[in-house]
Amino acid sequence: MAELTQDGRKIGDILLEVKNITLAFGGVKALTNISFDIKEGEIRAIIGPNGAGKSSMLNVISGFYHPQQGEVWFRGQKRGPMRPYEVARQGIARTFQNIALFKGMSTLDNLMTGRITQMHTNILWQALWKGPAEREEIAHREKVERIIDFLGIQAIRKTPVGRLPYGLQKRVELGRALAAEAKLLLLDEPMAGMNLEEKEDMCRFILDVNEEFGTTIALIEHDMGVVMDLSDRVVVLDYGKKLADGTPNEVRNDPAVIEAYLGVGH
Amino acid sequence: MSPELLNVLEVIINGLLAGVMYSLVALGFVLIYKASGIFNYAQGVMALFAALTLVGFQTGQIPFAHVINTIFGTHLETWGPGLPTFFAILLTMGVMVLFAYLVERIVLRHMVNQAPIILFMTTIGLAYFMEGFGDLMWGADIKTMDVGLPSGASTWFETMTAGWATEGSNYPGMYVDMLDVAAAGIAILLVVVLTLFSQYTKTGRALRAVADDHQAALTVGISLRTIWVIVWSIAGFVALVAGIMWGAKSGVQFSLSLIALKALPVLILGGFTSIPGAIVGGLIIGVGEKLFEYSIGGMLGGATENWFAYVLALFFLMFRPQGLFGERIIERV
Amino acid sequence: MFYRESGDFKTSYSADQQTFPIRLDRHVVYGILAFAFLVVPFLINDYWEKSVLLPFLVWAMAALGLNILTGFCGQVSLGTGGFMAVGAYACYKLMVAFPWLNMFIVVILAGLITAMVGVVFGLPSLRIKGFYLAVATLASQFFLVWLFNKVPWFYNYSASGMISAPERTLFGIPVTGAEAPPWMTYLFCLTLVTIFAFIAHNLVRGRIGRSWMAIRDMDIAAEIIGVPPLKAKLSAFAVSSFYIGMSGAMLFALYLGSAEPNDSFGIAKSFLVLFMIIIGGLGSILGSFLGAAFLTLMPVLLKNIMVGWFGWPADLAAHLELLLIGALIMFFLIVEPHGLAQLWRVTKERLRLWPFPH
Amino acid sequence: MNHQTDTFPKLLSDNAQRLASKVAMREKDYGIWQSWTWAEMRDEIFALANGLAALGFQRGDKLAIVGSNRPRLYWGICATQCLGGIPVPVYQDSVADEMQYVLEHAEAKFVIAEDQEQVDKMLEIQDRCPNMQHIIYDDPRGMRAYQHDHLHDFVDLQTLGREFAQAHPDYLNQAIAQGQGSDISIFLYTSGTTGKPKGVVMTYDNIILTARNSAEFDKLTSSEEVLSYLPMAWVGDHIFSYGQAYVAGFAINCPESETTIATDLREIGPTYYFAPPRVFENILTTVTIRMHDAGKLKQRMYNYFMGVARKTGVKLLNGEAVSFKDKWLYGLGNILIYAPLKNTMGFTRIRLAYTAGEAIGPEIFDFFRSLGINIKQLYGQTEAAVFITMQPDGQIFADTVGIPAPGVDVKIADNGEVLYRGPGVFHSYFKNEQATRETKNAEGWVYTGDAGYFAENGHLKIIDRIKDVGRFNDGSMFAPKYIENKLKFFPHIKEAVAFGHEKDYCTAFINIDLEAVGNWAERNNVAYASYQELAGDPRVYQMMLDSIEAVNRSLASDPLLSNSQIHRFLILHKELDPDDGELTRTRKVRRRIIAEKYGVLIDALYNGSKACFIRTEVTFEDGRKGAIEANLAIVDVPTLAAVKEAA
Repeated sequence: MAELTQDGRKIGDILLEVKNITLAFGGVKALTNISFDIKEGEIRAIIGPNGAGKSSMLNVISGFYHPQQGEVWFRGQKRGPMRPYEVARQGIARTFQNIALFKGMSTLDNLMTGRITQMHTNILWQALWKGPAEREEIAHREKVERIIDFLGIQAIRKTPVGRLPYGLQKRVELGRALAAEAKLLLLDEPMAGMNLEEKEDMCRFILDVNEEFGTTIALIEHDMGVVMDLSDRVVVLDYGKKLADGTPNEVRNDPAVIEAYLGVGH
Repeated sequence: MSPELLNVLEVIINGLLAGVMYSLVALGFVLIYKASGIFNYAQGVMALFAALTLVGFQTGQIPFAHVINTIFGTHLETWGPGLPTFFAILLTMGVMVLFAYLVERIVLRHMVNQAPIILFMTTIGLAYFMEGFGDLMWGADIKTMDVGLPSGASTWFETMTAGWATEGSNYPGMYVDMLDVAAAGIAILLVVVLTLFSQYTKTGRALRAVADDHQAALTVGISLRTIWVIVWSIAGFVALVAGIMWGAKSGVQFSLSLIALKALPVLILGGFTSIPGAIVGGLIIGVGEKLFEYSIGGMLGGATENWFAYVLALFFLMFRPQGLFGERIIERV
Repeated sequence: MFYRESGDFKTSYSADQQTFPIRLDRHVVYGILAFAFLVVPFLINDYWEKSVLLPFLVWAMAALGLNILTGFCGQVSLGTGGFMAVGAYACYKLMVAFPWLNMFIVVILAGLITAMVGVVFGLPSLRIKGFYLAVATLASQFFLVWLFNKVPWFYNYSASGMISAPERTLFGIPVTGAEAPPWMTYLFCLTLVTIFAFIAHNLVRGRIGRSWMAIRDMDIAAEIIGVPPLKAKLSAFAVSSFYIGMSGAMLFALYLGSAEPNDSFGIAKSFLVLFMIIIGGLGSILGSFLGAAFLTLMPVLLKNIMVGWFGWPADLAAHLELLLIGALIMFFLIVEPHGLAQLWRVTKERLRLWPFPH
Repeated sequence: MNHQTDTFPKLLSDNAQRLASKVAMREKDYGIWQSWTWAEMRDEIFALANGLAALGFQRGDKLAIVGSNRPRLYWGICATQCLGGIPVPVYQDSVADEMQYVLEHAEAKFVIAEDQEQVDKMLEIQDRCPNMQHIIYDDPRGMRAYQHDHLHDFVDLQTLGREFAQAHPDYLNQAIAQGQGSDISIFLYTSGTTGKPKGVVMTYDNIILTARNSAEFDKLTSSEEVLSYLPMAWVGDHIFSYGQAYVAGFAINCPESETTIATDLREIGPTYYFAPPRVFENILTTVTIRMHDAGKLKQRMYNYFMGVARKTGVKLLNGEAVSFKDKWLYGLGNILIYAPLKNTMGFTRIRLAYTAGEAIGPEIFDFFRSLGINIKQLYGQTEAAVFITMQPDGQIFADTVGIPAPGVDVKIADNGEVLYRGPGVFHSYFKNEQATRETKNAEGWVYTGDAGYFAENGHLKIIDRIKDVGRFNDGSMFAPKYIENKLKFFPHIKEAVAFGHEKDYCTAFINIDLEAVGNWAERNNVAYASYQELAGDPRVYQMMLDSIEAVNRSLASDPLLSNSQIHRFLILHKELDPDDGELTRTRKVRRRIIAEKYGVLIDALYNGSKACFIRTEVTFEDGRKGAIEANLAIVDVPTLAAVKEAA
């Protein structure tokens, strides 16, 4: 049931589906009975006013929060209770709203850490370095270098990320997520706090990622313009409830959505 | 009541009394940690230093006599009969304030927004420094401290409790050291005073403000620096009191500085930021370790106090990582 | 100023990520190693062995270990003394139980045993963080020391309650005991430290090291991108304790010759090692060595000056030394909280850009 | 000559055997220097050649090469030559219709483009280039969505080629064997200072003989390292990173990107280096600027030892005798300053450096030579396959360009124009008989279009373009370029345009060097918002005035040119820019265009007015057009009486 978008990208079967997710902290309900799906190869946007529960949704998907009710289905299988790192190993990578890079490490090491789920040589080989450990290291370095090249961050390869300007850090973080070669890429406000130029670059990258590597992308973004250009389908949350779900146009004209947005005065 | 029961009761009472002492030291930590986020390892040494100074003043030692003698071949010892206890205490308080001022001036103000671990290590450095300094100033020999506190067994308590025992079991009665009781009394007094201070004085409120958030403190209109000096001074007083108690109990010597180590488990138990926590924690640990030693310690070869407190705290933490009264740690992404 | 990097380019990743990518660094290090292995053994005497070289090597090993845990994995530990004790006693028991066992094996086994103990005491780190953990590790410190005091089996019921290293030979030459020649003990320690320094570097530059640093820099993010916190933290505790255990064994068997829990492995030692890595530089192999050198050599120096030159009484000198070390530590933490390693890094950058400032 | 190696494909096979395991090419990519030995490179090239053959590449077909210095693009050249085709490298920064002219004129049937950007240009002009049939791209990034019927991925093409080789094992060898020295090897389009570019047709003999002679002249060996960063379409790069590389068998290194050249240069540390004067000038400027931020001690040290170097270095390099003390001081300076400096610049291993195209400032020249960098000048042009004259070791002068290159005859025509003849002399201009005849006479003498004369030491001295050499109304000679160069020798002057032909006296436009002057402004806290504002600052005018007076002084001392002293000048409000057609791509001044564009200003220079208003169209980076306006001050300069030769 693969369909084609007008710009010729293939959209496949359902990759991830959340069913009736309800998440509460103490008494407060962050998410109430949310269901939607993400299809293979598409760019899916989750939008909504502040405190709508977008980030909570992402945290549920990446296994950081465990919802009281509801199920997460990934690649056709119901997901049991999992630690976040197990979710990562299943092939879900993500970036964070306020950059969560490893400040003490270089750009290169951050990206290499992104591949940690694929690295396996045991501690003894590591101690010896020469042999399997080095071979593995180099194999992954080659992959990472492709990403560095793709994002055009060669110049900062060995700079500690702590020293980088905000825009570049965002880019490195994207790189770290890409390095995981995940099936599904979750981007939490990839363009927050960027200037116009940086936003354009970031859009370009997201589209290229989706196109070149066929990665499925789910992103949270405030900038409506961006969302409408980028995404194939949009799901709208408000106060932890699902307002609407559909193509950018459908959503744009949905009265409930308009109301909600006028409500918060966007 | 059966003698066994009474023995347990005795152990508990002594545990409580010891616990109060722990709380006393822990209090010093909490004050500083709340106000400046610094985990002040030097608290113990401060107690030692305070005690040394006090004794020095009382006995009229000449500071640095040892050093001077070595360098100039003189034979200085004392300058006279020494001060009456009351003045000596006042003077010592003055010294502690001066000390607090210097610490802020020379060390702390250079350390703003450093990593906690660095601050912690700095205070350890400070501890080393003060220990060396104290020894140079007053000599390293063990001194006896007498500030006129009652000491020895309390006979009426003994006789009274002896009566509780079941007939025929010639139970001697409970042993309670007057000094411990006095110490407990003073400690409680101190806590009350501190609470009142922090509740009803401008400075006190400022302190609490700082604890919550430093910016807020500045808006209260007291500079962070001043507040730090005040806090460290108060911690100094607390240290002095603790120094007096422990000094009077087991002589003024290096080991006194180790009470800091006694206070640490109290802290994790009670939480770094909570005064009530420090007190309750202290009592729990005091009672706990005494009971453990009494019941099981013997079988393990005794001296379990050295570690029991820690292991207790450790297991406790497994279930409440932020301590008894500490603020809850919420993890966010 | 001395760097000539132009023309020293990399045509392969293994060349690019080698231990010393810059040619000059490489040569200097080789030079130092050659000197340490081939020249020093002929110059060394009892004084240099006992009061300079051995302590430096032993503590460097300990610092390496703690730096792995604290500097690279971000878990502060005050239990170093206790773990060194484990290493020492394990070493002692092994030496006594298997007299024929090669000393290298003994030390490494001692390390392994410590590693296991370390893992056990590391378990709390999964729930407890920061200072709470730091203080919690004191539990291991006190408990272990108490244990070795109270359980006679550990010191083979010796009347003094002390353990003392029997003589063991390597290639027919005594390496422990009173008869061991300085150069032998020195070479023994040097070999171990060198090998394990490289191993430490290999670990921290690879997958495992990255998982440690990820946990250190941002544990939640680390877990979400796929680092299992349990594995990362416990492996750090294991490796760290392994090193510390070995240093404990070396301290007891080769340096002191005999040991007693309270003095040899007291809490003061835990702090000492922590100072070494903080003054040397957290998260830096080189830093571990610099720190160890600084804190082992400086007291010797001070003593020599005060007792040797001014002829002051030892106790006075001791107090002054304490005071000075405390002051120096504070001074260092104020001027360069990132330690000597950082200092060196900056200098090196300047040298590479010479004559330009930046 | 030995017909085993009379074409590049043959040289390639030869090197692939002699130097099989020696590195022929490196490229900074994915963080390391990816390397190819001669053998590997041969296989790559052959695979490509077979691929082209499989696409139906015929003898004599033209293949255009559009992109920056990439190994695969260099391979494209040789692969084409293997099939007896003609490669046509194109300046990749030229805009689409400039490119379109070249591709159409050259009748290019195939194109190898670097990346999406270049491919897009090709597709844009495709319909106007009927011959264009196949486009091959190096970097597949973003190409996925394109229609691929006549687009080919480089690697796919090579795979295709390998299959083709299976089917026709000896096709390629035959094709290579057919080639001979007299065949056409390449078209090099000159970015003509005036009018449309001309396609210079070169034979294998032209390139290979010249390359071989010059390589022998400078004793180039297979162990040289070269950084290939100059446009592939430029004859210089074709000689230095292709001709000489194949002849001598040394390695060429392609930088990661235009922006990283400095770092890449430093990493590679070439032994043999070519750069136009302005590059050396920029290096010197940056060095001076960076030293300004250094600590007092360092600065004192630097200044002292640079003094020593000026005194001793050049002598040492020319093998002259110097006192032991100086030698010792120089040695010390070498440890403290020179060697580290060379290291930061990437010249640690440099054995030989060339500069050409423009005259180079004496102090720039001496700066590098005094550091022990053997930088030399040569005089050449595309039509000569570069080399006309070059400076032999030990006979280096800043103001002359050396003696005739091996095998080249040089003579001066009566009108002062420089003529030459030699093995490098080009075959013809493609599809332009007339131009060919105008430039190359029957005896094979080529008119350089430059005015010059042989100095008493036998070295050639170039004054100016012959057609630019004008006359003042009093009939005395006016050599604008010569004057402009003297001005441009000052670090804070970027460009200068002198006027005086058929006028009474000489005047000039000045372009300030934003980097140098900006830095000066910073240090003397002169606030400025824009280039224009800085250029208009009176203090800047004063600075320029001083420099111009200095120039006048030196001009006064030259009897031939004493009348050329500058009487009035102004500082332009914008930088002269190739995108506005004011300069050529190689940054040569386009006098005609400037004269048209700034007529008002020129008039103002001569009608004695103190200021002049001007409005100019400009093209921005992104191609948008706009206009800037300014009111420019005009300043008079004191001049000196001519110094008599006696004096």
